Amino acid sequence: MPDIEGQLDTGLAPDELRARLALTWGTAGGIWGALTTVDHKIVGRRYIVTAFIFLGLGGLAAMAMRLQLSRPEANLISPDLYDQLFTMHGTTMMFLFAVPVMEAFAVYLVPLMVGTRNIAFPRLNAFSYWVYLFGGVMIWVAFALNIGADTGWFAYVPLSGPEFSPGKRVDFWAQMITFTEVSALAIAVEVIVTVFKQRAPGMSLDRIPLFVWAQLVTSFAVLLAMPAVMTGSTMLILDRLLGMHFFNPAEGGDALLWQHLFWFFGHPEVYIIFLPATGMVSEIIMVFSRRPAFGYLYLVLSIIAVGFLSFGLWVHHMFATGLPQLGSALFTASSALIAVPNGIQIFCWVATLWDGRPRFATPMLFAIGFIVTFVFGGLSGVMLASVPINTQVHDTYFVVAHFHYVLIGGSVFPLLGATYYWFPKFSGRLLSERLGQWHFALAFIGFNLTFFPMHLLGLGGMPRRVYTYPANSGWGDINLLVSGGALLFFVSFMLFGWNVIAALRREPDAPDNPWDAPGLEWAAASPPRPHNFDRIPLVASRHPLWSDRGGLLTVSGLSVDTREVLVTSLAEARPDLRETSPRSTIWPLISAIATTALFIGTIFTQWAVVWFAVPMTAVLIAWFWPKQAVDDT
Amino acid sequence: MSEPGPAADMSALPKYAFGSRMTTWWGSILLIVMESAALAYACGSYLYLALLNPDWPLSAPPPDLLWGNLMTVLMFASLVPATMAKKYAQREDKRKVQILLVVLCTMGTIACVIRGFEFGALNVRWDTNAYGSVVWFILVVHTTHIVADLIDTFFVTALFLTGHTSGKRFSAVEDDAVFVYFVLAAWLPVYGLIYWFPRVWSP
Amino acid sequence: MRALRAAIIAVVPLLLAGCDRHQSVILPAGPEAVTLANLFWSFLAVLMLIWVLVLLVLAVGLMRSRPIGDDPLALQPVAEQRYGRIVSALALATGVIVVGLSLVSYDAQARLFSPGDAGLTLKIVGHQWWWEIQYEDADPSRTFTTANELHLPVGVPITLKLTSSDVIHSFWVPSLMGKMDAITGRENQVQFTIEEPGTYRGQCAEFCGAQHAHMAIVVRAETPEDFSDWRTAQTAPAASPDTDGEKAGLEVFLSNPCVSCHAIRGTPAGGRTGPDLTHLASRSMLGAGTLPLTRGALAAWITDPQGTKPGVHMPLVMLRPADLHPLLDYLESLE
Amino acid sequence: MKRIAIVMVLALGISACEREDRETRPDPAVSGMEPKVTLSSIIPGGGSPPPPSGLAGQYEGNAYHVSQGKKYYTWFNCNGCHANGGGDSGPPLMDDTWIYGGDLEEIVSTIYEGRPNGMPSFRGKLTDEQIWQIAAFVRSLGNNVPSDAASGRNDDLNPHPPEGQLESQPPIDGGTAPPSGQMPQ
Repeated sequence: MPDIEGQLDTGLAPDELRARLALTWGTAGGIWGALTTVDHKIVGRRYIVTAFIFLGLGGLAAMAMRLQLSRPEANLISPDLYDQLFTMHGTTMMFLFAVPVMEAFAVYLVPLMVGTRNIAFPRLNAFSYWVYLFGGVMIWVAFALNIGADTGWFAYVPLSGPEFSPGKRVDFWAQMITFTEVSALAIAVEVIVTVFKQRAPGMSLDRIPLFVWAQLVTSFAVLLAMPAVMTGSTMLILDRLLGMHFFNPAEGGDALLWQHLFWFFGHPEVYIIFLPATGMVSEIIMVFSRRPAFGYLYLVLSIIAVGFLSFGLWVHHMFATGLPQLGSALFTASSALIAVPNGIQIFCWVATLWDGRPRFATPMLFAIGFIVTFVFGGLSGVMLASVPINTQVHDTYFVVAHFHYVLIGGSVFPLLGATYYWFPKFSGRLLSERLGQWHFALAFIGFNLTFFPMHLLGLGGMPRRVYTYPANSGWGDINLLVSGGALLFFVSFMLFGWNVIAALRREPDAPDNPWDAPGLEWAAASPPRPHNFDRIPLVASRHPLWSDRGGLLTVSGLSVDTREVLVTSLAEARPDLRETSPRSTIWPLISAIATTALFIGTIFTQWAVVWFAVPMTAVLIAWFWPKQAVDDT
Repeated sequence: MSEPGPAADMSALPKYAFGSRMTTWWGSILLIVMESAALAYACGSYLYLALLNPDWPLSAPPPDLLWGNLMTVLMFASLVPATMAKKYAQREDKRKVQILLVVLCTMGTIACVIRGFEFGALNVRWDTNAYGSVVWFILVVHTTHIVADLIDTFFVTALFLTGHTSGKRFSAVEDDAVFVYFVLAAWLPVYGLIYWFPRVWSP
Repeated sequence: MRALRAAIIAVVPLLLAGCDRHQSVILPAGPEAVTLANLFWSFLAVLMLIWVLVLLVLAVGLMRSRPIGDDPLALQPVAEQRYGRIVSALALATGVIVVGLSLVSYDAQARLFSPGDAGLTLKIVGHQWWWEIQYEDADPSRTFTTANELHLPVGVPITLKLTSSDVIHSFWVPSLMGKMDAITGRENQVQFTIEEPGTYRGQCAEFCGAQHAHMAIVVRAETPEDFSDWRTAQTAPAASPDTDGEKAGLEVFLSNPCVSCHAIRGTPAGGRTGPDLTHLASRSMLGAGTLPLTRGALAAWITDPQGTKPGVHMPLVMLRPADLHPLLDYLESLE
Repeated sequence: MKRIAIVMVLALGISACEREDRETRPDPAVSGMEPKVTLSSIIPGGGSPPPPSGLAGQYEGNAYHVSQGKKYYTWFNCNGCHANGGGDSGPPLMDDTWIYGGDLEEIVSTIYEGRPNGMPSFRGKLTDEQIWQIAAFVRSLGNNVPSDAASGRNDDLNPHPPEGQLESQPPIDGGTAPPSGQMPQ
């Protein structure tokens, strides 16, 4: 069958090339365009904005809890509502904010950083966003209707099982897991294939930016860890809905099976959130120290090592469950050993800062704040790895303090730094540096005021997840301090929101590469055009924009009428194929709606699987069926 | 940034290929990795519960072997058309691929029927006890793979029978064959666990 | 390390001013808790030292003066090699330190958790949201059940067998020992010894539902003689009512739903789903540490349990107003 | 699509409000000493059924109340005579025939007052709230409560599938006390 070749870009004048590519890759205007787009930048931007909205909601839940806890024996919030609040807080922050926002950055940035025109499987990408959105909206609507889960983000059975959690609250939670995991798994596949096969020619494995490495390892961790919690949550739903017995000790089941499945996912989950953040820190420290990140190979190997080791630690969440002592001790060692690759990363960053010429712009401030807080949290994590110490501080505010140090210090600070850093690329506008520094100062002080005293509360015996505490416990003053700190921290985020809104109201004025950064994403326009690059760059070094100051080498010979991406070989990125990339389509959205109907239906009846399987299949066939006379899917 | 002219011309590159050169192949492989992980967790849960309960398989007799054995035979048999389909797809032999796809569809449909009998031969209900829950769970997880593979095969067959046989479609046939291999590879541990483990296991 | 410990021990009680319950990890009252606290201090000293060193290096690195230049790619190979050696050495040091800490931890773990002389054995059953305590003895007449308040002799090894009647709870009295979960369908064991007589508070440490916050346990450590007296008193059936008020109170108890859930040994009341009230008045707290056991609190608890501890399984029992005081009289007589 | 979603959400919300409420502190003014329904008006073989109390939805449609009832059913030894609903010395509760009526109010009345041939009166032994909750659970044994409010399995030996999966048995009058329950008292 003869292939219709279409117009090639060879020999086109720059202006015409740009115009024709923008037409081919562009997204139509209006609602239809918005619903059908498969542009990774638009989907990624939506992901980021949605995730930050969920951050706000989770933050509001936290503020409500801090209000209740600011004094002893307060009666502002009933225990029933408090339990829903802390469940929503944890669930939102982990499943609807932290993981998605990291993946959102990957969706937006990875194709730009590896120099391609769209992410691999862009329709799957659009689908994953819709599924994520619907899942997140579902769980919050459920909360608003008093069907909010109330058994914690860990949902331990038997408490979350059919006997002790009547109603549909936990079912909504378990299905929310399915939604978010489906979307996370989809993105993991896209990111891996994009990194493996769509890198610009010449970007061999040792030239991949560190952020991309981090996202690649994260995606593999997602691929292997998320199925564990999906298995668990499916079992939970089956126990609740069909009366099955996975977790019923009287019929041969076991409550700890849930904990094993949950933490086999749950601990890698922490690193799924943390590894992309290390990638962000590497990029920021490199750019603002004005030198290549020290120890590229050390850093890459550390990232991979952390990814592997993260699957060998889950039992340290279960030291108080009475597992065999020797087994527990081995997990002490493995948990402590992950300090080595993490330590190497820290040392490499410090070496980069030491040797470089640091510039203290806002992203850099957040990166430094990251080192200070993350090292602290990591070290208290070494304490938690010790079985005896763990039996004392497990499930107290000491642990709350610890994981907020590693999650906020270790992930949110880098994320905020990354937002300041890449905001000009996303929007064409720079965020205000003055507001940014205020934001950092308030966030850093507020964060430490909130979470440092929690260590003391934990040592003073205050358990987690209590909706109140006795007046004579002596915890009141510290809790008031914590609540005050939390308010300050919250205000810092409002300042950030104001900074973003104010910037978006200005005219776009950011140059393509405002920080003089070396990565390919800065070779694209700010914000990037629909096709990202007029011509696909030819990469000859690890820091292309630093080494090729005269301008990047590029390749030609791709179609301008059809969406084509350059597929390259895995290791050395030698050009291999010109694959077609899908156009805009409505089917991902319709599939996501069908999926949503199926998932929500199963909360109420097992037959929903049967009812909705048929429309699901039909929709998927419609999705994949070739639409054009010219085969271009 | 001023740009020097293009340094290399890509227009001679092909638009599709077979195997690991294609992005879709990698997509299928990663899907398989993910599904293998899920199946591994299900099987791990089975072993966990089996080690916990001294009287495994609790009160139930082990599943009857007939249908499980038939299924194993059928799976191995399906390797033949799958491998041939892969070979002829790489040669872009439309006629032979069409025939082999129809054969694969038929075998997949028979597999679904056998699977129905397998559920009947488990000798335990899903809500009888934890053993029943976990064997049903594993078998359903594997059934979703069979069904997904069957739908995919039907889809590709429909494409080939309606004239959508441009080059890239042959690559889809190859991906489908890879998925057939996976369904077999996933079946062997499941088969051993469900049918043979309760027969040979004594704590 | 000693100075650090002294400083924190001096500061924390200030911060925890008014805490009269000794529910603290760093105020140990027995050899096991001391081992735990010492392990904690050792880790803290080593790890804080590392943190301070990292921050110092970072600060120096950020502030030191450096040559001027603008090409980010102009690296000095000699310096790079030196950094490489330093980073490798530090990585090795990190490995040595964490392995060392793991060994120290394992040493403590082996001492703390290896089964020793059983001594006094108790069975503790977690309920939503109270603790059932069964004192076991080879002589059945010496076994009895109580709730939420644990009397233990000092200087004797104690073995607690933990399980749960509903969801997972976690038994934790920080001044005595680390926590251990009470899990449905399993039995866990924890052993410790108390050295100082006194009152030690603990509470459930695994989220167990609406009233997880109000599931405290009080440990009263006594001399073996006092403990023996207490135990003898507890094995006896309830005091029979003396005054008219107390007699009327027993009648109120028996003719109201109270009797369906609570047992009072020596009376027809034999309910088993709520705490045993045979010697209620010998305890110091009500509702698993929710209220102090005073006449006023008892009245509040009985007339409005759901206002005090929303979700608790103690239902709202509509007593006639005239019945309350006799009931209180009777319950207060249950020494 | 948005509109459909809103309608779906509203529909969900209306059913959710009743199902998910966890009212642990009944209003004392409502839950007085006296029963809320005319409990003594049923005369076997005649008389008019009691007027509906309007509380059926509040209890039967509420997952928390039904599950509390399920708990109390064992705590207060209902299973001692009625087994797990299949009946023993007491009549079965999972079938469709009801000697003294199978509506919620009628079951409440039966528990409250007791019945001849062995059913004791739980007046003064249980609170009104508990009786309503137990009655709601008993209704779920015949699958006569909304299926999304019915309880799931227990973490225990389970003699039958969860109530929501049982065959629906709309109550009709009839049945007799089992022979073992008819022995002279």
